[in-house]
Amino acid sequence: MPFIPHTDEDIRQMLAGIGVDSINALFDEIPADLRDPGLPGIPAGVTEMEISRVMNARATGDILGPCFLGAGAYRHHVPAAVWEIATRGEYYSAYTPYQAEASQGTLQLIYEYQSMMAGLMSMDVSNASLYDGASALAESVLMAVRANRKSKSGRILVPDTVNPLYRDVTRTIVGNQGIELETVTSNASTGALDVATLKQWDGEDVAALVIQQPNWFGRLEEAQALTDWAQRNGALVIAVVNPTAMAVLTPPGEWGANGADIACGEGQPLGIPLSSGGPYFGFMCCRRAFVRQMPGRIVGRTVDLEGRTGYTLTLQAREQHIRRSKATSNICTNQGLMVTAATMYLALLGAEGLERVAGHCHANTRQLTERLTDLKGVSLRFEGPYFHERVLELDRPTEPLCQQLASQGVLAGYPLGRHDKRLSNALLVCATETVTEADMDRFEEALGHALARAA
Amino acid sequence: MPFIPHTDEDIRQMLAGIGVDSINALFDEIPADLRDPGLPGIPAGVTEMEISRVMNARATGDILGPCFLGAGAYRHHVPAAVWEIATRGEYYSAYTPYQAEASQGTLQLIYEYQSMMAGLMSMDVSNASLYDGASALAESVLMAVRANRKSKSGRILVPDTVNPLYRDVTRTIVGNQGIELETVTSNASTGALDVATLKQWDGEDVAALVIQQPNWFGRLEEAQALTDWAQRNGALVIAVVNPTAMAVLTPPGEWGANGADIACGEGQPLGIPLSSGGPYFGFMCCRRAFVRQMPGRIVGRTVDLEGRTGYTLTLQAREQHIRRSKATSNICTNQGLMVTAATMYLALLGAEGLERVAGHCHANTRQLTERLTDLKGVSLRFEGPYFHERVLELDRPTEPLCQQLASQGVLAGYPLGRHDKRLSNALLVCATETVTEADMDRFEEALGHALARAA
Amino acid sequence: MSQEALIFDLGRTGRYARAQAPAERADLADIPAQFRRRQRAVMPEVSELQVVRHYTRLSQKNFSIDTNFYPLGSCTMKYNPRACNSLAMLPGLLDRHPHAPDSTGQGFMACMWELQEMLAEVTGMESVSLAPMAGAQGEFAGVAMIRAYHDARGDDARTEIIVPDAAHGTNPATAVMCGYQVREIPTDAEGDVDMQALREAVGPQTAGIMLTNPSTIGVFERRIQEIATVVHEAGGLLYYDGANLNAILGKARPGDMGFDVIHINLHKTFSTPHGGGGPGAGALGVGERLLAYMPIPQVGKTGERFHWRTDKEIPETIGRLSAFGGNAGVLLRAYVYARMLGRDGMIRVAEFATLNANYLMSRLRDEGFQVWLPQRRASHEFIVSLKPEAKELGVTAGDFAKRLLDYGYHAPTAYFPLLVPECLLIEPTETETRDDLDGFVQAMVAIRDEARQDRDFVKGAPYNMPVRRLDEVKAAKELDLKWQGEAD
Amino acid sequence: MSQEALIFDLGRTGRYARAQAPAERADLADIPAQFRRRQRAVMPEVSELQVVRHYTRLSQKNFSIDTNFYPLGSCTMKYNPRACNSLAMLPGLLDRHPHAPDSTGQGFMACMWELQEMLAEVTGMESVSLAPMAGAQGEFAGVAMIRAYHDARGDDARTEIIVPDAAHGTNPATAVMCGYQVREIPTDAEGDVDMQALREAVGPQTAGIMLTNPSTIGVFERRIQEIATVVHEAGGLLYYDGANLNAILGKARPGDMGFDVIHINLHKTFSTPHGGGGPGAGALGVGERLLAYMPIPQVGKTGERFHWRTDKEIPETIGRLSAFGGNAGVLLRAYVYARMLGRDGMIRVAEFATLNANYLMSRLRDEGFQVWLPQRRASHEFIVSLKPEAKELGVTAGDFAKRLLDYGYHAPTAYFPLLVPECLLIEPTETETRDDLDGFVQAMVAIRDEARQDRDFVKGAPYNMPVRRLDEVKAAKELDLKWQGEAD
Ligand SMILES: Cc1ncc(COP(=O)(O)O)c(C=O)c1O
Ligand SMILES: Cc1ncc(COP(=O)(O)O)c(C=O)c1O
Repeated sequence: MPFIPHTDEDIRQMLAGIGVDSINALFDEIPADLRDPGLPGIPAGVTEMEISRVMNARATGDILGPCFLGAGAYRHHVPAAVWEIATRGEYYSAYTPYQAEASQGTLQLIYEYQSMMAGLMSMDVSNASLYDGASALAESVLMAVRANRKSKSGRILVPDTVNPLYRDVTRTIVGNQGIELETVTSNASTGALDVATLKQWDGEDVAALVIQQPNWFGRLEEAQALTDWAQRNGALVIAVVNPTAMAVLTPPGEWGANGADIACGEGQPLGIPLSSGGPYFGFMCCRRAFVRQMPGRIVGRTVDLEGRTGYTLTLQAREQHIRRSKATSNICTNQGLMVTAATMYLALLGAEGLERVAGHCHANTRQLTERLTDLKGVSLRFEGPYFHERVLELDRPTEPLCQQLASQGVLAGYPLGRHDKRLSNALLVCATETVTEADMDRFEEALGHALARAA
Repeated sequence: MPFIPHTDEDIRQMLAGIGVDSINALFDEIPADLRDPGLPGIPAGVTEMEISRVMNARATGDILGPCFLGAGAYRHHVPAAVWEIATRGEYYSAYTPYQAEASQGTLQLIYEYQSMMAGLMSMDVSNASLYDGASALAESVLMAVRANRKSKSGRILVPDTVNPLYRDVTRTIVGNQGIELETVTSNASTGALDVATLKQWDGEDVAALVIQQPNWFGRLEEAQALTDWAQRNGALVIAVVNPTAMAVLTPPGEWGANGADIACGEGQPLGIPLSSGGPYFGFMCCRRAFVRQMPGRIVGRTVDLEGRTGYTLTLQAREQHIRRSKATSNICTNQGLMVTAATMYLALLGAEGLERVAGHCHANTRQLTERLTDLKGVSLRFEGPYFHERVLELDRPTEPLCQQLASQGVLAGYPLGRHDKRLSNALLVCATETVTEADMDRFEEALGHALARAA
Repeated sequence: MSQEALIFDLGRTGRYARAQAPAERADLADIPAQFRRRQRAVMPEVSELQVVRHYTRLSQKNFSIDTNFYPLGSCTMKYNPRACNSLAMLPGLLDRHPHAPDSTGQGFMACMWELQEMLAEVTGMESVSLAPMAGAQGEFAGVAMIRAYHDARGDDARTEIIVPDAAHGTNPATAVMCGYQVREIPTDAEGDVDMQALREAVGPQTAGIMLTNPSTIGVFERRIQEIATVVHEAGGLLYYDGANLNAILGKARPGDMGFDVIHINLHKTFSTPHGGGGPGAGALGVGERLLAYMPIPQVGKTGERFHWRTDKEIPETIGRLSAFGGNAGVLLRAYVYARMLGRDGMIRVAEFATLNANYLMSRLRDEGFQVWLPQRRASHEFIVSLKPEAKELGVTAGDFAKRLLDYGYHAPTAYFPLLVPECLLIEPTETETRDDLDGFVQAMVAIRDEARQDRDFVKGAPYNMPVRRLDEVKAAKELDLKWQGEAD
Repeated sequence: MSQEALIFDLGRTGRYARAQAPAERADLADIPAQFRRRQRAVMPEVSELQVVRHYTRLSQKNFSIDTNFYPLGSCTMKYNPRACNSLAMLPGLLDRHPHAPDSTGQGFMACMWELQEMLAEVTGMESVSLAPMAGAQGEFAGVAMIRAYHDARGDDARTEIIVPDAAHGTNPATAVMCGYQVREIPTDAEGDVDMQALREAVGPQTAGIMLTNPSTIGVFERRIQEIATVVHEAGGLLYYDGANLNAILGKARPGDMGFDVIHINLHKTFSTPHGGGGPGAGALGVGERLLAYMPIPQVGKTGERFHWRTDKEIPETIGRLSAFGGNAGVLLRAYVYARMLGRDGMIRVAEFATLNANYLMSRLRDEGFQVWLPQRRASHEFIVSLKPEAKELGVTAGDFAKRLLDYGYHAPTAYFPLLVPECLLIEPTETETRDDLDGFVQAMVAIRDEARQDRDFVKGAPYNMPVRRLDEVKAAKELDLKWQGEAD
């Protein structure tokens, strides 16, 4: 019983206080045939020293070399201060700030987070997080259907330039509510949407259009024109964006004449470690008019009995613990600690720092792809503006190639054939600010060698 | 200027406030020929990301396999809680608790530390730490000379079973004050002192006798008889002990009829990582009668204006900042954070936990040496009671052998020939509670292979 | 404690933590101007020390397990072992890209696979998925699987999910997200499901029932096997909301009770931290009937190798719940915790959580507080109703809650479950000492004494917190949800 | 804030953190009874959560850089970058045994060697040793080397070390530890060493002089070159106490001033943490004359390989100062810090530390406080004398110090240096913002106003700390230095 403080004496006295002879007696309401299964399949407990040895061995097996993989999760520098402070017990081991007076630390921090996120997205309001980028898109779709009172169709246009994993998750989550996800096909030679393609929905009842910026192929979409088209047609615009990119790209709040209606995405690039895919956090911002349709927690500033500033959860009537079956979502526990870290990350970097990070990501990706396309058998699949990912076309299938390079310690990129057979020879590469010249040398050399062999 | 917050506007306004045009003007009192050396030899600054990459690479080069090295520093399990809490900013970035009211955290902790250390040593009082075990012995020698009012000789008996590095440090530190360190020779076949050897000093003026328990060879000294001999002869007894061992061995306060007068040693085994040799901490306890002769900081319990319990530095008149040239030592900064960690370590383990750790160290060492002495070419150099180190005698010089095993990832032990040519074939081995059967297998196999080859 | 300015108000134009970003700006001129941001984002402009100081100071304004007894009912606020954190944050684990080939992540995947196995054993379910990112997402996945099951059988008349009135809000909200209507059934006077009502509620329209057991009223549902029979016979399936699993860990298993699918809040029973609101993990346990619909991905094992099972292996899957495989870092913490507990430890968790709850309940009852359902055993939690105090003294459960903060205790869950008036749902957990429980009893008694002396004093609490009671109405009416540039 | 019981008082017989020790007791019967402990040690008996909670709560009772402005003169309380901590604690570095062969520690040793090189460059010394574990041990080593130098020349008439009256207490204490007598010389009205007195003090009995420059009075010793000449001509050597190096880092070098040996408090200028009292590191810089006597060990480089230089390479060494090579973990932090600063950063440290000090000095002077030596430039610190306030209002420097705590500012160093009455030695450091300096000025002004209104109120400070003013006399008279088993 590693974390149980009771001494034999405690147990005796407590049982006497309760008036039973044994702890087992406290379970006497459980039907006898259900009681005490024994758990033969669970191994015996180990000490912290023993599990440390196991974990150290397993962690070492996972150590990796240069990383050119992005596709929704990005290796960025995470300042040491971020996690040293985020894991302080007062943040780490607190619950959701239901008792506001005893949770001002977390509450003020979330208010600051909401301010930063709204600032970065140039949107009116932000919530306090959703699970991840993909589920945030799903929640955005549900929210758009609720918020778009004019639309009756529950029809959502989702371009094929939206991360296919996000599309999968959205389908899982909204599928049971009669919402229809309709695919918009991108231009196969640019890897981006043509505004003209949307003409086919002119005048039709569409609840919302999703726009991912930068898109799944790393390309920049014509967000301005797409937004204007959608809003002219009575559809809301749901932006799915990379937050690092927003330091240098037009933020959703400034798309088109009126700005996007909902902005969401994956918060991982903001100080969250890759950690095999989670925990990350989904962010969501919206127009002020829609705030009562927003899922998730929201913190507001107010005053106390003595007029001092304080912070509290607000608009709780949207949430499941108050509204139950009429809530905007079933979400309860969110990704609080990740937001704690992201808030510190953003505070450290500021606009200037984030612009520099974004700038180096772009410059490194440019340099990398220029170098790689000089190799025989490598070309650029899609031309046109990009942020920090680009698609290369190789002379052979990329899936086995990636396996091969991984065994040499290079994470070469994402094989796009996984989601589209026509892209079997395509590789999505990414170079963040963490990539060095030496890393690129290593990639170039390894790829060059691999391609020199017969396909 | 990575950690300087000033904006250009700040600088302008501050210079205007001071009434100078430039920052450089503030240095105008420095003679011109000394000013602005330029520092061509210092490399340009790097970002946190860049230095992280450097340090990660360098740290990886240092990763090591099983460790059978002790000889004054011991690999123990360090509970995760210890350093997660010790590195909280409030402990990590505070100064010495001069302003008691704003430092109650550190002060109460030190009071608790003093209580635990006194408890473990069974001594009256403890100070708040010295630099390390070796310098603590040096300070103990100085203290003994001050405290032993009856002795005029400044003569200290130091057995050759005391860690030779401690003897070196003591010589460095006390050498300039006319203190004489006289060597007591141990029994060459038992690796411990014979009480009879001390007869030669019967009736002579000796300020103190040093007793290390367990001694440099891992052997247990007859501390009881040695203490009685010394105190009968008017000499004080300075105990140098391993704190883990004191959980199961007779503590200095219970040596002989009256207990040791001063107990000191290396605190590293109590939750401090090996970290290439430091920072560790020296501990020191003494008889209550000698507390005013003790060097280093001491915390006392007292009350505040309202009668509430509080803690403060006390007996500061012993210290250099008050007493200057008449101080008990020049020590100022000590090893506070290490004591912070050790206090948590001791609180977690308690007497029961520490006894278990000590017990497993002993049992593992027993098992290891039984296994190794079964190998051809290996025997036990010294028989007799031991704690967690023992000396093996091999059929060839151990220095090159250790190098060889290290290159196979096994830290085989300490080659005693470094300090005594007669022990060139001797190896001091240690197995703490962290050593597993698999580690022992690996050691046995590697040593067996090495010895199978011609010497 | 002094007020802490907003991080924005500490800033000065042009300041940032210079060690944290590249030393120079990069050239972005090749991105056409139409795509580029015109106006710099509103963001703090502060130094690294300012950030460290600000967020260190803010942290001190929180109650947390690491600083306070935190008997928040239904939330299982027990000690989060520090090793779980440090081992999950080993550099080799932190730095692993989710798309990295399985071959590079065998160590990580071994942990996940073993965790699946242990959770299946301790819950009595056939198979476990670690995909859901919190309890509510586990509920979603479970109910979606129930729906997939009925759909697969062409049984599309099943439009209702039955939920007891004591249920947590996520249960009905989840049912709706899965396209179901919610049918509420009452709790009987003994705290069990009203069997009569249940029998009346079930029928061909019943897709399933969502149950928490022990329930949120803090008692074990004694007729659980009968309930299972009734629902199954009506063609419905049973969902187990595992928020209260801590109460019966190793003592009884949902799988044995007849549940078809369950979630486990690893951030409760398996002690991963709540992090001021998350992240959690809502591992799913699945019975025979629903195996075909498991969410993806799941870790599979072939020989000694681990791999991700996707829709190729689970073609009827309800699909993916997150872009990657769930909250891996949380799962690693749960794994470390589970390994440290081991078989005996898990059983003892339930035993001592139950011991602490029953002891605290008996102490409060002895002090004259009205325990809800005094004739029942408490599970790992129990309810005190302060209706008598509200009536006689005019102080509410909310007032007690606020005043407890002044005594250094986090308040229990107040006003939930909804069916008990003026209730406090109290869950001490197994990691607290008897002395701390006794201290809590003393505080409750002292507050009642205070209320007898001076009602308004208690109603004005808290006094020792960073702020006094906050104006929540103003917060909701005059929405102030972000910094707008003015000084605070 | 409530009082925190002693950890001992939280205990119950038989309790301990079970995850932290082997699951079973081992057999010790083979150790003869005469060597074995008879009675169990007095030790806390608490759970892991109790330890975490107790020490987390205690931590909140400290002021620290991470929570407060901390302008403690002579202590250089600047931001300790968090990366220095996390990078020094990488598992590969933490786990390295000090006796492990050099071949396994080349990465660590590379850091040490580069740190030696950088420190030599920035101080203008020939060679650097990282062995001393704090400033005072650096002093010891330096003066011991001076002694070794004279001894080697058979010059045994040199029995005195000259120390200015403004010197830190460690200076005279060190001289005595090295077997010297201390000769104190006065400071002149301008804050410089009294040259006349110096000339009178030097002679064949002079072993050397210990100087801090800038001095502890906060000004640069302008005639340092002349001092060097006087001392050297008398046959003495010059020791530089580097506690104030932050003031001139990269702007002027002790080696160029004529010093023969210096120490650098890496826990000040190179921002390694003070840790509530340590550990520090007192790296030594050594000039030509003393190279032969360097303490051991030191990192040497041959080709691309690093090794430890011992007495084999430095046969005349003064010897070893610690069992191993010094406070390696502290040195790693200093290395990371030095690399992040780089050349320009180091220079800017001095520039901005000086800017902040002079700005704060001018602001306080403008507010009517008596700045000591107003005609001089402040270095990185300066002195305010509250003698006028003590005389007119009856509040002392100590009273101001305590009341500042209530305002959230750690007090400056009070009553040091000894020669200035009612003094506060104020060192803001370069990492604080102008806004924080302005806040400090406001607090000083406010306290003076309070004193004018109600002297006793200020004399009763602090009010907002965990305790009120403590009875130090009682502490020293009725010594209570450890827990004796009674309840608190
Ligand atoms: C009974 C019950 N069910 C479900 C949930 C929802 O779990 P989560 O917050 O992890 O989404 C909770 C959490 O508070 C709960 O107490
Ligand atoms: C001027 C001066 N010299 C020497 C020292 C002693 O340094 P340390 O505390 O590192 O031993 C100090 C430390 O406060 C100091 O301020």
